[in-house]
Amino acid sequence: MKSLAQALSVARKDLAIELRTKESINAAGAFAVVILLLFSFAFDPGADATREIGGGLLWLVFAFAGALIFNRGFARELPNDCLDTLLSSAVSGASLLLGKSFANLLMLLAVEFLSLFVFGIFYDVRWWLRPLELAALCVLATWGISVIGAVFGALTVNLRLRELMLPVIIYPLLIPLLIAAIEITNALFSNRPLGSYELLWGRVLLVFDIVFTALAMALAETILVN
Amino acid sequence: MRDKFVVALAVAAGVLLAFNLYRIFLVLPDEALQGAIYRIIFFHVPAAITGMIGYFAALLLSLAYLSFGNFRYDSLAASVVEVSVVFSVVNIVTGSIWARVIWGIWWTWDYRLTSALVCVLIFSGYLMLRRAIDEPTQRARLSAALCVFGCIDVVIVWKSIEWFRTQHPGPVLSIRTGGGRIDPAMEQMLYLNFAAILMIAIALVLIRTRQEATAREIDSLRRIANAA
Amino acid sequence: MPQAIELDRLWKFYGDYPALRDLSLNIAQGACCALLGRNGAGKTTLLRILAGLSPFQRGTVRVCGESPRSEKARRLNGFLGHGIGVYEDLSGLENLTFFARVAGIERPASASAHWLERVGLARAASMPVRQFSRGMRQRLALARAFLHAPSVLLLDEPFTALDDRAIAMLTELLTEARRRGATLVLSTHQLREALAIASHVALIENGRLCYAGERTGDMLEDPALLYRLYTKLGAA
Amino acid sequence: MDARNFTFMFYGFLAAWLIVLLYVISLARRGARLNRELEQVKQLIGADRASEPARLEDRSR
Repeated sequence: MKSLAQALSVARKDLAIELRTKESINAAGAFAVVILLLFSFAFDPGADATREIGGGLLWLVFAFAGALIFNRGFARELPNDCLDTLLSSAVSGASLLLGKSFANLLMLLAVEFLSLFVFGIFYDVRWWLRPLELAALCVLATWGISVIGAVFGALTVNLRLRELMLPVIIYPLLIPLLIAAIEITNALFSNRPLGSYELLWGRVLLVFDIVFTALAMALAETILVN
Repeated sequence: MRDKFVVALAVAAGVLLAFNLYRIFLVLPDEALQGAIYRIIFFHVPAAITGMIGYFAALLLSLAYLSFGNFRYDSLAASVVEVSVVFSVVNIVTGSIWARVIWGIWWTWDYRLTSALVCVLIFSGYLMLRRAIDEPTQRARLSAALCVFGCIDVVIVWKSIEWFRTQHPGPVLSIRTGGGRIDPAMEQMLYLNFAAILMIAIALVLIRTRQEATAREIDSLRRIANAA
Repeated sequence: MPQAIELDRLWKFYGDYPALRDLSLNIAQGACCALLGRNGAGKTTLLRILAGLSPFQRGTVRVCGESPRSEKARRLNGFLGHGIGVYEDLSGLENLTFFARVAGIERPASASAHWLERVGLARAASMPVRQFSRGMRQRLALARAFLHAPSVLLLDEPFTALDDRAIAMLTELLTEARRRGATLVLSTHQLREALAIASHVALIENGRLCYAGERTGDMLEDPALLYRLYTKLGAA
Repeated sequence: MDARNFTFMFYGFLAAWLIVLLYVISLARRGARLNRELEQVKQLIGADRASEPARLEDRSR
């Protein structure tokens, strides 16, 4: 319970800094919007085609925008040796990673919300038809992305070429999660009822989230203290 | 002693391979449906199994490093991953050439193909991560952590995609099917070539492990030089 | 007297290179131990291990009877490294409140306000650290490090780069901490200042402990004495 | 032997062994580079540490 409270303090601190500087949100949001616009302009897809590719496009955009957010997550702790200060304080490595994951989650969800609006306008897709299912899907899938982003943001924070190493490592790991999210999103956009096929993918999402959250907590000390 | 072992292993692998190639090209008949191309299976499947064994070994070695902190495990894990990636690439390239002839396409998002590719991508990331870290202890810890994440991810990919689409031929080896899917002469050939490729892989891993130890020695000598 | 810090045959490796070699050292509760040694001798490495920031390979390390990564040890220690360890984009008050909250201090906001007052930053409480002057940052860093009343203080080169007012404040805080029984470990180049407040000294060369013991009057009179007597450099 | 897809089989085997061969070459080059670096560092330390014998050798020339 105490470690959860610490994690929430860390997340709250990160969000406060982010609200003030808007570094990650601006970069990620602008990136997502630009990619969506460019894609719509390059391919000018009709409504049917969009329902086919919409999920794939959106989740790729979210994953790319996420990398921009995750890169900043731990880099924010580098000036003034704040990371050392935090690690030697009462915050455990697991709480720190959990806090960073929460912050990642909220920032990426904000970018996703913005992207959905832009997507709805430029692609003429009525994405709000199934709001509850879409929200649940976004939270589930984004949590997995955020945990992986926090873990590997921490792992690469001291490296040369940090900005390059993070995407190279996280995208292959995210493949199962992204496939699952894309399949379900496509079903939601075409307003199909979720059948056993989509529920199987939902199960993949759930397994991914649980397994990697547990693994992140277990390996937090190894990753952070070295 | 160890040098001699590596040389002996490489020579034995070479002899076995020469014998295998002779049998594969000149003794074994063509396959009824596929013609000559089926012979790729004698490299395709052993390379895949060698890679898989390698990744599994790397997972165990990484866990061993995290538990005991002995650099021998780290060097072995790094070497095993590198050699496994090479054989996985062989696996994918030969498979792709086979698919071009039999399926008429180079690639499809079949579950075996996808998981093989995900393996190569993840473990290439592992190798790049190792290059990006200079301090050996930090490198060992962080890459071991990535290896654990990567292996579990591969399991998730495998399991999740297995539920869905498949185009790839099913298992042929008797240990998985109970026999009857493959001519015994061909199956024996598969095992023989698997032995040859595994021996080559082990020799490469041993050479590579030696290099890791040398690199660590250089690093520590540099630190001594800097400290003096 | 119980030991605040116990090191037993500690080895720390970077790859195959031993940065700390077979180090055994006890520091009693309430003592003030000055870690002396040249650059790269291993002082910072040792402090980082004690702060739980760096893993080690062999031997045992106990801080207040626990492993340095344990929650209890982290709660009881205070670490002041080279960086000031506060966030540029948060205000002084927000910074302290955050660290007070994660340290589990009750009523973090009022404790932080109290500390800001104490280091003379009450008027700058809502100003972002980005706009602080150098001296103000240093005092904020001191408040951050002493906020949770640590019983083991780990200070890496605390006097370098501090301005006069911050040095005066640090000295006052250290004296006060010792009065309530805290243990101090500090690494430094400035022999005179360090020896003046130290009750014990430990001299490290090339990762090895060359001398450990009480600080004597001779050392105060002749700060270079230890180096001459116990290191190869001094002998040459 | 069936000639239908003999060329593709040939490409397959060629590709497989080419990949392994390239890896072996890179392995050999890395080994040579590491040995060279090791010698360099050893010399560096030798010059630093045991300056006496180094000087003696110089004199003998």
